[in-house]
Amino acid sequence: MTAIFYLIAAITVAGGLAAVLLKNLVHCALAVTVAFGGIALLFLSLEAQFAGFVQILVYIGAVAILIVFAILLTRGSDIPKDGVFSKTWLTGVAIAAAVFAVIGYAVINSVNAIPQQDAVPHVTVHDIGLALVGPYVLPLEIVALLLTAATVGAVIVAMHEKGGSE
Amino acid sequence: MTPLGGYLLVAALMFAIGLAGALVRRNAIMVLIGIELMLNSANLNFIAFWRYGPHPEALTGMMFAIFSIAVAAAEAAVGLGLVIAIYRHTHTTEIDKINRMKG
Amino acid sequence: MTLIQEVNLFTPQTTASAITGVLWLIPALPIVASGCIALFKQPLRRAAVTLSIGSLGISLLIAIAAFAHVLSGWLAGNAVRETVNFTWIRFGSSAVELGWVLDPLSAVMLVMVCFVGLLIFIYSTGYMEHDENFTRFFCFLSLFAGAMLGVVISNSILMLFMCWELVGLTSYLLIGFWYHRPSAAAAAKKAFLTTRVGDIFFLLGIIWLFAQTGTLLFYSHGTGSLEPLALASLLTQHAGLGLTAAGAIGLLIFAGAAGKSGQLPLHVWLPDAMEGPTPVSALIHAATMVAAGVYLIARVYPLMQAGALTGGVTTSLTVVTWVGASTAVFAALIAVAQNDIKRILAYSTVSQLGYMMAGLGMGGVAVGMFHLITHAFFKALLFMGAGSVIHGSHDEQDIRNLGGLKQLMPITFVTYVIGMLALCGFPLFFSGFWSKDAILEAAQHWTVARAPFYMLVCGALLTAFYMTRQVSYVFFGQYRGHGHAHESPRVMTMPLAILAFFAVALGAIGTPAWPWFRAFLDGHAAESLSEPGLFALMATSSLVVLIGLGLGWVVYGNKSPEPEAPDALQVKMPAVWNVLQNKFYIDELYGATIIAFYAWWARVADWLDRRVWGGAVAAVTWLFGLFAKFNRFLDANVVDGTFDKGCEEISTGGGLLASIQSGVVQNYLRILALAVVALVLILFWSSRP
Amino acid sequence: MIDKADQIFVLLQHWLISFLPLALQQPAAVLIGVIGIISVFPAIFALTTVFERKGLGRIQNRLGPNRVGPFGFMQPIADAIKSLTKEDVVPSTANGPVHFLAPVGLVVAVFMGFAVLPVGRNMVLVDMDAGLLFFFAMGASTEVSVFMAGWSSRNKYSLLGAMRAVAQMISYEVVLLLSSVAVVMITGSLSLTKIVEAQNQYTGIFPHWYIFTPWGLAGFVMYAIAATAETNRSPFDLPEGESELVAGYHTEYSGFKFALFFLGEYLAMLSISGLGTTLFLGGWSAPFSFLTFMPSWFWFFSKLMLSIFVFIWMRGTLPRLRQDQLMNFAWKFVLPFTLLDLFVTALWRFMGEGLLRWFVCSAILLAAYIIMGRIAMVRKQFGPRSYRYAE
Repeated sequence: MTAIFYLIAAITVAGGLAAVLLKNLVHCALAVTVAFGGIALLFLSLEAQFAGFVQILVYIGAVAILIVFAILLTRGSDIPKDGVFSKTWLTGVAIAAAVFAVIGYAVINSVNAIPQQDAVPHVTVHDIGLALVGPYVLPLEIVALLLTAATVGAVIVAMHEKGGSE
Repeated sequence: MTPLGGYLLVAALMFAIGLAGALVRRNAIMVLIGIELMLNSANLNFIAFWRYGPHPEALTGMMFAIFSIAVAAAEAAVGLGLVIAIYRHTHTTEIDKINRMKG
Repeated sequence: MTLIQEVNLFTPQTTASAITGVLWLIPALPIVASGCIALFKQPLRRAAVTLSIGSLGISLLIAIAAFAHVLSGWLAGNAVRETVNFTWIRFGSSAVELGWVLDPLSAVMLVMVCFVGLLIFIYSTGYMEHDENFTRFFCFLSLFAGAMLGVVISNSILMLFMCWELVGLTSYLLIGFWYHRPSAAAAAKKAFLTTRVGDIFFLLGIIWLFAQTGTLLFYSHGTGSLEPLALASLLTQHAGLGLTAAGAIGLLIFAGAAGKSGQLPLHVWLPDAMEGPTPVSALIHAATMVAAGVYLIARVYPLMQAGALTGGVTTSLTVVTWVGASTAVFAALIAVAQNDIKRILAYSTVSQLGYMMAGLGMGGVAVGMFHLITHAFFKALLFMGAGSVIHGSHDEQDIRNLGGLKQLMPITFVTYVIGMLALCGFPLFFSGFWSKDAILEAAQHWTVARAPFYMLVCGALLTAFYMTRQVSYVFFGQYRGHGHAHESPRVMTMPLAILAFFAVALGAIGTPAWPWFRAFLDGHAAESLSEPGLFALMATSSLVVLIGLGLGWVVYGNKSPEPEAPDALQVKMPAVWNVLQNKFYIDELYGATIIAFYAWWARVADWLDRRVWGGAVAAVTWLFGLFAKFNRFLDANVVDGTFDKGCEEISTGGGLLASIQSGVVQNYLRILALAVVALVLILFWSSRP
Repeated sequence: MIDKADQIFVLLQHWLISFLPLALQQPAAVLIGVIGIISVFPAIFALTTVFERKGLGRIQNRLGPNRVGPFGFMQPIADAIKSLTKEDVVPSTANGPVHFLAPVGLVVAVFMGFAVLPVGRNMVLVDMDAGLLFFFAMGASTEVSVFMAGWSSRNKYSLLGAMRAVAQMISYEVVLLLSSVAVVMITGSLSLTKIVEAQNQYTGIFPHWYIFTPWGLAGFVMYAIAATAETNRSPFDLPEGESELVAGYHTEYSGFKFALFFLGEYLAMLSISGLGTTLFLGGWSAPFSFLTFMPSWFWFFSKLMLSIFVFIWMRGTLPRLRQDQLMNFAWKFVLPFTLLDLFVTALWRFMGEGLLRWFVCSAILLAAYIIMGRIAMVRKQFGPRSYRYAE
């Protein structure tokens, strides 16, 4: 529990809160980018270098940009007249709070029950690569297939329907 | 509080924030953003358990996180594609207005 | 006449020569060509013509080679009869066998059909030039040629029958070629149905023959149906009415031949068949197809004359003779009073076919076949000449509207006159004289009766008369038609010239001075001139012909009557004329009897259908309808009621559940989140000690 | 002596930190490295700007800047003073915080990339195990900054320029990554120092640079194309096409913020050239074995400057592409060819030593290049532009 952890955690949570609370959708997207970056830093602080960089590459480099594109394509940067929050926002917040309360309670009560090792695991990219093409080769192939399908699907879904009733 | 507990709490908080975002925002893209936050917090849990778990050399948590990131990327692409397609039909992304199964 | 005893001079060949092995190509080539043309598009005229003429030309070459083979065998002293047989279908102990035969009869016929056919094909390219269905025409023509050649080479009566029917089919198709004309369509139907009557008898004969002899082959190394062994067994069977099985089968087969060759009771289709294009009339209804009946009799001649005691007379041959002779004079009489140029020729054909039959019946194969060959050439010539006239005078067929074409169409005129003189049997220089003379000679020597001889002489007189009438009307006097008549193109006149040459020259092979044709067909040495009474007969027939010609010229010669003026004969003998012009009212007779009977029977059947069977069906229908109504009542009130109630319940329940699925995504998410809370709580609680 | 010259900066760093207590030595070493990077590369940037302007001038048959200092070499200093003292104009409708953060984020992300570049033997700030991945992660982060700049300006040219830039960067980033993966496949490491070491061997006098293999050459060409597009340089400078979009996403920036964008773009060019040098041109290794006496950093910066010269040369020579040509080129030619290059690399890896693999790999790549080129030319997708005039 170092100062760096608190700092990063604060940045992450602030980014997440801003993403949820800000009115302008583009601001939300940028805020969520900050949250993604914070999570990546948390990964790095957990000695998971590879996962951290992948997180930056995928989330900041791709998902954030994708969200921004979607916002601009759907004119989402205009703030709607009847508010950005739904009428039942209070219920939503209450439910979210309940979830946090329950999980937090569970974590606090049970975290000490798990055996912990503090030694820094020495895992290189080489090991991860070997694991990916070794024991995890089947998930890797499935993910490859999934990404291909998702690419094709996204293209088709977003493609202009020719001769549609526009 | 152990370091693991800290990470888990942060993850829980991020999960709750993402859930709140998905529940209270009216824009479909915001719902997606909330879901992404929830996924990220789950990843954080995986990595944290990998780091402080008994067998980090097994790489299980790490692999879970990596695959989850890959799948989340695909999910984001398809989800946003859907939002755009819905927007083309209904000219809105307000999720409480999109409640019919007809385009 | 001792030819009967010498029929079996033929020595069966055990091995087939190379030419016999490929004999099947002769019919196959035109049939294949026809199939190819059928696949062509209409504009591919040149290809269609090339294919059909080329295939028939190759067939002609093979036929000539086959003829040369037979001829060389004959010259060497041993008559050739080679067969190739094979089994088509085998069931049980018996088998359906097909095969082909090469003997003098088929060789002569092959050459004739191929040659005349080829000339008519060439002629057709000119005649049909402006027809839009040109390729279809050649498709049918080729198919016909192939089928006819198949008839000629058949060694199996079944194969002969198949080709025979194919010939009938193409005849139907070609008569009805201009099917948009109602008269042509009707004529095609009439031809098909009339010949079918004869064919039914023919089929019965085939089945009887197969049942008796157990083989379909004519010649098969001693086991064929036309070979002594089978004939002997056939003679021992009695079929009632004093007939042997051989005689009865022969008569049945003759019925088929009579249908195809237009003999007396079944002749009605042939004049109507002139609705087809003229080359068709020339090829099918003058030269080849109608001759198929004669050829058939010639082919089964051993069967017909089996059991002959003296002079070659059997019951079946006597019937053939009488039918032939009466057809000859009957048709000649009708021809006198006809005005359509092709119709006159058609009745003339019927008449000449009667001559052939009579010749077969009295004189044997050679006599009948000789007239068949010569007739094929000069009648084809006449028909094509008539076609040339029609072509040149803008589709005018009524001879009263023609005239004066002597100057306008000189080549047609010269060739037509040659054909006409050959048909009349003008002495010495024309083939018709010699072939007809042979028939008359045979009739003179016939032991049964003298009447056929006189009938045939009378027919010859009438032939000369009506042909003179026709030529006078068409070629002499003034042109009475419309437009300007013109000579036909060279592609049409060239075949005319070639045929004219043969109409004259063919007589040479059958003169009593050198009768090798007879010897060739019958397979024995030539007779000499020493036959008693020969010259007297020749003089008589010449005289008869000259009288006929003179009479015709006196009545019609060189006059130019108005188109609507009554005929010269009509003025003198109106009653007779009317009978003749209405063809002895045969069509009307058939209409009043057979067709009326069928119409009545059809009405009866119709009445039965409507009242009796229809009533029964209606009753059953009503019953079922009643039953259905009952069922509907049950369904609507009992089954549906239960079902509707169940559905209502399910629908209500579904409505309750549907209110949960509001379509608002966040609702689902909310429920999900609450479920998570519940789940964690349960987990946590349950893990507590 | 040779080693001294080679390691002069390392030794300098060690000498400097030796004055500090042991606990502070490690952070100090990092700090010194950071300071080095922050000072050296902007200096190169300054030099590059003047080189570029003079080079372009030469290409266009004019003199270029020649007023400030000898031969105009003091021009960047004058420019820096000018941009620092100019008024910082922010459009009234602009989204203030985002408008401000955009250039900062860009420069920070670009500077981060230099951390893993080995500029000489033992001269790398952080020798990361996943260095290459880190570099690309940082490269990807710049896109967000570009978008921020374009969107926050509330200017349609800015927004269009930003969208074009982001689309182009995403498209070519795929190619950039995949062409680098070929190198990773051969080296078996994401660490840039290991990649350089793998190339720092000699057969006779010739080095084992990857550019001297068939797959390496093809990969380098693809990398160079993608790098040009990634840095928005001509002929792929559509996002900043003056004739269409004024200046692209930084239209509404002035003063020091504009200078930051300018700096960021040039630094991106430098870093991506440096990566290319590291991956394909042997990094700091000498081009011939007898030249190893020269310091390693000298070779690195020589190659870097050579790359930059090529960039300038291309800018002066090639005309700008159309947007559809650009995208078609990326997805229909470069990307398939890069994928094929990956396949060929695998083939190379597993065919073993010998002339055969040279022949096979070259043949496949050459055939693919010719066939794809022919198809592309026939379909007129990448053909010369045809103009239609109003009549």
